Amino acid sequence: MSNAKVKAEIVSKEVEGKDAPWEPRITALVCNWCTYAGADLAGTSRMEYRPNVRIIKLPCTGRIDPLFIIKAFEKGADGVLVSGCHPGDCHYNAGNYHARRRWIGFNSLMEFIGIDMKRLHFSWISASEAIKWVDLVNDVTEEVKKLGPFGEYQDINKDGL
Amino acid sequence: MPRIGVFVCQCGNNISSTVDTAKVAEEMSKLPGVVLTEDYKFMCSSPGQDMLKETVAKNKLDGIVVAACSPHMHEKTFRKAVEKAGLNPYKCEIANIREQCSWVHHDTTKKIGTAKSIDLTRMVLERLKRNKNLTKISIPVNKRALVIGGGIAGIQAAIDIADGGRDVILVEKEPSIGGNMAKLSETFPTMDCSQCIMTPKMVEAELHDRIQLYTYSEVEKLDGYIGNFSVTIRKKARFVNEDLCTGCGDCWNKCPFKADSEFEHGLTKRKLIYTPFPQSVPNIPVIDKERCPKILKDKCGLCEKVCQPEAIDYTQEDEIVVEEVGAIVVATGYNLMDEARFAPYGYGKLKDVINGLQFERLASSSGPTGGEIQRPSDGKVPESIVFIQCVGSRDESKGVSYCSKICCMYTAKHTMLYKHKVHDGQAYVFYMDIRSGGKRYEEFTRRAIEQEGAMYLRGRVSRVYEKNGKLMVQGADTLSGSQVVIEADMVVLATALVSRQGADSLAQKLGIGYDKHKFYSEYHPKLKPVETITGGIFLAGSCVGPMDIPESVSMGSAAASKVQALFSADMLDREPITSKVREETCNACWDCVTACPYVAISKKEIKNRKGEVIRMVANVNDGLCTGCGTCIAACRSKTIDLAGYTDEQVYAALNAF
Amino acid sequence: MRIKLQNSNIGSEFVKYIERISGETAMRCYQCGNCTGGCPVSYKMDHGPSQIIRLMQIGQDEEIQKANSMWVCVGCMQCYSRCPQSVSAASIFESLRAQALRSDGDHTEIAELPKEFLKNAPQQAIVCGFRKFVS
Amino acid sequence: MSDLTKIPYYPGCTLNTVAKHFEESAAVSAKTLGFELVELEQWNCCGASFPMSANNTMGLSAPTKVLVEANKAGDTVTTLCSVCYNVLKRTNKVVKDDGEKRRVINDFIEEDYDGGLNVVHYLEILRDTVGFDKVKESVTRSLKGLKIGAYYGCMLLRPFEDMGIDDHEGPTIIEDLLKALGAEPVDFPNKIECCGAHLGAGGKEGEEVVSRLSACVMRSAVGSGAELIVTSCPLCQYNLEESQAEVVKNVAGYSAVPIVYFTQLLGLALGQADEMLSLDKNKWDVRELLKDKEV
Ligand SMILES: Cc1cc2nc3c(=O)[nH]c(=O)nc-3n(C[C@H](O)[C@H](O)[C@H](O)COP(=O)(O)OP(=O)(O)OC[C@H]3O[C@@H](n4cnc5c(N)ncnc54)[C@H](O)[C@@H]3O)c2cc1C
Ligand SMILES: Cc1cc2nc3c(=O)[nH]c(=O)nc-3n(C[C@H](O)[C@H](O)[C@H](O)COP(=O)(O)OP(=O)(O)OC[C@H]3O[C@@H](n4cnc5c(N)ncnc54)[C@H](O)[C@@H]3O)c2cc1C
Ligand code: SF4
Ligand code: SF4
Ligand code: SF4
Ligand code: SF4
Ligand code: SF4
Ligand code: SF4
Ligand code: SF4
Ligand code: SF4
Repeated sequence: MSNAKVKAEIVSKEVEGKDAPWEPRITALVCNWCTYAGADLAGTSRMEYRPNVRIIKLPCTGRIDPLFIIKAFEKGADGVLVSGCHPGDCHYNAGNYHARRRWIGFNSLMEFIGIDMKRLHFSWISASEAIKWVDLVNDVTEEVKKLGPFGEYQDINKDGL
Repeated sequence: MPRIGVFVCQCGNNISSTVDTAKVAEEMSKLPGVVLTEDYKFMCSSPGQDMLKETVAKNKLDGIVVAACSPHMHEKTFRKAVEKAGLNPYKCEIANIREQCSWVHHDTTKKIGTAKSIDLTRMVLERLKRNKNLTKISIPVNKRALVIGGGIAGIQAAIDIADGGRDVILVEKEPSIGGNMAKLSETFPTMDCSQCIMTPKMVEAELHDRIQLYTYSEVEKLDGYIGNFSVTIRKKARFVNEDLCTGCGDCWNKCPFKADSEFEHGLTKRKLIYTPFPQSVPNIPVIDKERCPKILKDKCGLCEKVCQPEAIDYTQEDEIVVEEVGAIVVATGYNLMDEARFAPYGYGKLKDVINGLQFERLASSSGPTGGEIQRPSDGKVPESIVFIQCVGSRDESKGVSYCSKICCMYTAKHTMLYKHKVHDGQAYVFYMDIRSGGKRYEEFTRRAIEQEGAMYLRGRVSRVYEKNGKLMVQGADTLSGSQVVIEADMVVLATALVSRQGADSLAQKLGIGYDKHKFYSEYHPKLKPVETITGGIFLAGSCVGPMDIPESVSMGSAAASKVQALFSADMLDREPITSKVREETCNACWDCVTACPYVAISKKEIKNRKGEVIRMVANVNDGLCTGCGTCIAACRSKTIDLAGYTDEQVYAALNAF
Repeated sequence: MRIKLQNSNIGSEFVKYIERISGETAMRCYQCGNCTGGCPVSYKMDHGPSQIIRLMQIGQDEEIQKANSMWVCVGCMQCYSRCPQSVSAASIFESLRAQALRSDGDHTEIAELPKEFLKNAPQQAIVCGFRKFVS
Repeated sequence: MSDLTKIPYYPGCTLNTVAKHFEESAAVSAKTLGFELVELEQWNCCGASFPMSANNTMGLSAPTKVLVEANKAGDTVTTLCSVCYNVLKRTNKVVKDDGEKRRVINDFIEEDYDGGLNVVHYLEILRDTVGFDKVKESVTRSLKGLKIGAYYGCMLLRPFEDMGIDDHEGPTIIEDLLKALGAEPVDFPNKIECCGAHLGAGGKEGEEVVSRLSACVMRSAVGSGAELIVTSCPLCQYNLEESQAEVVKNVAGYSAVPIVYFTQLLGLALGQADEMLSLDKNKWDVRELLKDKEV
């Protein structure tokens, strides 16, 4: 569980000032029942993970509109993480299947509008998989950090896409 | 301009040790719409709630954010509080700065925690600004209950609910109810005979006017939601007509073939038409369709010939029944771990190495030896028995990490049973710790040692092997620091209690949670121990974790009282998180209709004043809609939206990061 | 034996060193005794494997170094293969030997080994013996 | 016989000398079964023990050198001696799985080896490549009626995660081979217990341990009805023989049981001549037993 031990590094500009070293910003769209509860369990178990992620709670991954993801990037996220219940475990029976089906078509759209799929992570995390959540956040943070800030999309957008 | 209050909770040190709550409050006060902020020690305490109510009322706030623990903890608490202050409860939102911030970022300089808390609170604040007033939805409650699993926990729950005047369906997958308790000889700590206290309960369940038994049956499918479930049950073919059979036993007396008895854990045989044990409830046999030659290749047919009431029916097929219920109690119990994993102890290879339940059967007066302790290999009365505790339990590398909790007690019981039956026999127990917390439990284990002469050795056994007809048990006594070898006639393994086989697939059918050991998850381990995350489904007994009879029974009763509470009202309030259709823009493509997993969307006609249908639109049934939001993502014209999670609210939160 | 337990015993430098070179953590051991129970040579040890690990837990450096246990261990891995906590007493003993050889020199005098043995035993026994007993 | 599958073979320090009969019998049997052991062109001693402490790079270097040589010869290397097998297989795993160690060891021996080699024991070739069925078909002199105790010792089996040749608590690979040869294996409790290994080099105390542990193994096997014991390691072979010699010396009327390498029995069953198998090199000749049993 070495990942759970990583030292937190990100400090937002408000606290550290403008010259703080760059840290990726990651938006997480997660379902209320599984991943959100899994993330809670990481807290209850006092695990530690990188602080770069900001969770937005949704009832189900089925609720996730692809536009949410595009919006997140547009608003300056360097990475987006989408996670819900395991296939077959959906609190709403099948919402996550729909979500999955939708994302298949969605990949090509993303590539088309210039979003690097490496910045977008899909995962299934149940309410008991706190460790998996911790590892996911750490791994995604690490990977996005390697990719560097994601300016391209915001820039294109500024010029009016 | 909205009038919003932000309340930042310190949670004693839980939040404030890594988050500067005052700073969070200060930052929030700078945001538009925020008219006041508070930095408070314990928001959920009653002074905290009072303060919240007063502040809301006095300042005429029209929305509040509480930055505190997970909404799964106290969202309800705070919504209730603001409601009392006259605010719509859905105008209260929680920013999770404890479970998802202060507890996972251990930086005591507070930089990280504070910065993240500010972000999280701001995101929730922006979302809150777009919250609408919502009102709870009322739905009717079907006041019949389903209990799954007919062990002692399920039986207790069923009887309690039925005694409260409600109809109960009890589904048991074996041919008889009774579960594991029916196999026990005498029970700790009082040593009363298990059958003597269990059989009356089983009969009571069978004869109760309000209990309907479905034995040899399993739940196939669950639809619906709290108050309105629809359960599909498969009644497996017994090949015996339950209405005609009188339980006379002529059939099993005549059946010429035998197989290992499951109930006796292979210590003896049963016929191919059989009841699991003589006191079975119902006392109606089943035919072992895997083995009966009549079923397999149309040979024999003896039982049909001898059955006078003509109850045998070789053509019987599984039957599917659908029942409507309002609440469910899951009580599917435990299994013992498969000892095959413990090769060093020779289980499966050495005949006289047995598990705890097998010992119960040997000690039981209704068991294969009539209660005489005889070893399986040659029927000899063992002069010495070694009991090995924690087999598979507390063993991260080869078994499970947890303690099975009851085996210390039943091992002590076994030594006593042995001593009572074989006066000059010697019992040895290898233990790591004696865990006998509970009323009169410690006294019980002390009695085994001091009065009944069991020799307790603190250490684990490394291996068991056979030598000259004796079992050689080689282990350590860590208290004297020595290696110990004992020549025994029999070895009893206190193997770990594990979750029921198939527990996970049942959980998936029911939509309830389970942990990594596949034990079912309580809503909250301390404060909601019989609830699950799914409304209307409750838990009882050892399907939650290892548990003895008193606990299983308490839990059965507790679950029953939860069901009664649910049934005490005719209507049930539901969260108003449901989809709404903006009829003007709906173009009747029906994408939402196909997307909705709950079949909650139907096609509605829009008529003009003359009553002519002018167009069709989608329509959501509030009773069925669970608020999953799948339809919204499916609707290309952005016509459906989800109350409480509108597009606008989500975008506001995204924008605020 | 009487032990005066002090804060400095807990996680002593010696214990930390042994933990580092063995890659084992003494506190993982919950003293079940399985290793001692299964070890073919614990009968010959001043302290069986579980006791040595216990002595590490309470920082009794001298008692550990004094004991013959490390020299008697044959490295058969029975302790490790049955340990519920996956602790390898074998690795701990190897590290104790390494430490002892480094600080006190050889355990076996080659000259003292029986001629018969040197002549007839398979080379591997001699090579292995040298590695375990000679620095 | 030109189409023999060639399998690179690492003898280790003992097989060329004290345990020559192990090697010879394995080599002739291999040929009958369609493969050939090809000794590595260059090799050094593996160290005869896997260094278990964490800073073991020095100790791992020698076996890694062996692996490097073997890697030049093919993608598989086989051993006969259980100890060599243990050391090479575990070393290979470390090199493969532990990037840091791999780097250090490679730097030290100035090579660039990635752990890609497949280290197998001769028994595994018989089971997995040749197949015991094929072995059975090739038997010309069935060992029918011979009650044999298969002694595994430690090194072939443990630690399980690294070795994985068979169930470490209840292995059957040697018994399965013996069955293929027509013999009747007898199970005995001590078949996976240690013989005392190298402790003979550990002074008086060590000698005593070896003689006791080996005696336990012998008693256990003979007590369970074994008329013959097979081993897969020169050190086990030596320790058991020495221990039985002591009993023979001290206990009047004790009749010794032969202790042989499993490859010698394999050779016998495949119809090899006695000389090819160096049956006279064992302390107790198996031929008398064979005669008694009319094998
Ligand atoms: C050796 C031994 C000795 C013990 N001695 C004592 C003692 O002396 N005192 C004491 O207090 N406790 C004792 N216990 C513990 C006791 O057995 C349990 O506490 C008790 O049986 C738990 O009851 P339960 O109803 O939770 O589970 P169970 O008895 O396991 O009952 C569960 C029932 O659910 C059924 N079921 C499972 N899955 C399904 C499904 N999918 N659909 C329908 N039905 C299903 C099963 O067939 C079973 O009938 C002992 C346990 C052991 C192993
Ligand atoms: C040091 C310590 C640490 C603990 N830590 C934990 C822990 O970490 N986790 C955990 O799960 N449990 C813990 N516990 C156990 C926990 O405290 C108890 O399980 C729990 O408080 C029991 O609640 P209760 O309602 O049964 O009894 P109590 O908390 O004792 O409440 C009984 C109430 O009844 C009132 N009362 C008594 N007599 C009368 C009367 N005649 N008329 C009217 N009122 C009366 C009392 O004033 C009291 O308010 C701990 C206990 C101790 C001692
Ligand atoms: S509201 Fe939550 S965070 Fe605040 S004191 Fe209560 S439990 Fe702690
Ligand atoms: S003989 Fe007929 S009536 Fe009697 S128990 Fe059997 S099936 Fe029932
Ligand atoms: S038909 Fe089957 S169950 Fe009936 S008596 Fe024959 S074997 Fe037994
Ligand atoms: S209850 Fe006792 S025997 Fe059972 S696992 Fe726990 S400590 Fe071991
Ligand atoms: S939110 Fe939509 S898809 Fe989900 S249950 Fe309600 S109507 Fe159906
Ligand atoms: S998907 Fe949208 S437009 Fe199509 S029917 Fe449903 S609500 Fe109407
Ligand atoms: S077997 Fe493992 S846990 Fe048990 S005493 Fe030995 S080292 Fe400790
Ligand atoms: S490796 Fe050493 S300590 Fe472990 S069982 Fe073998 S001899 Fe005993």
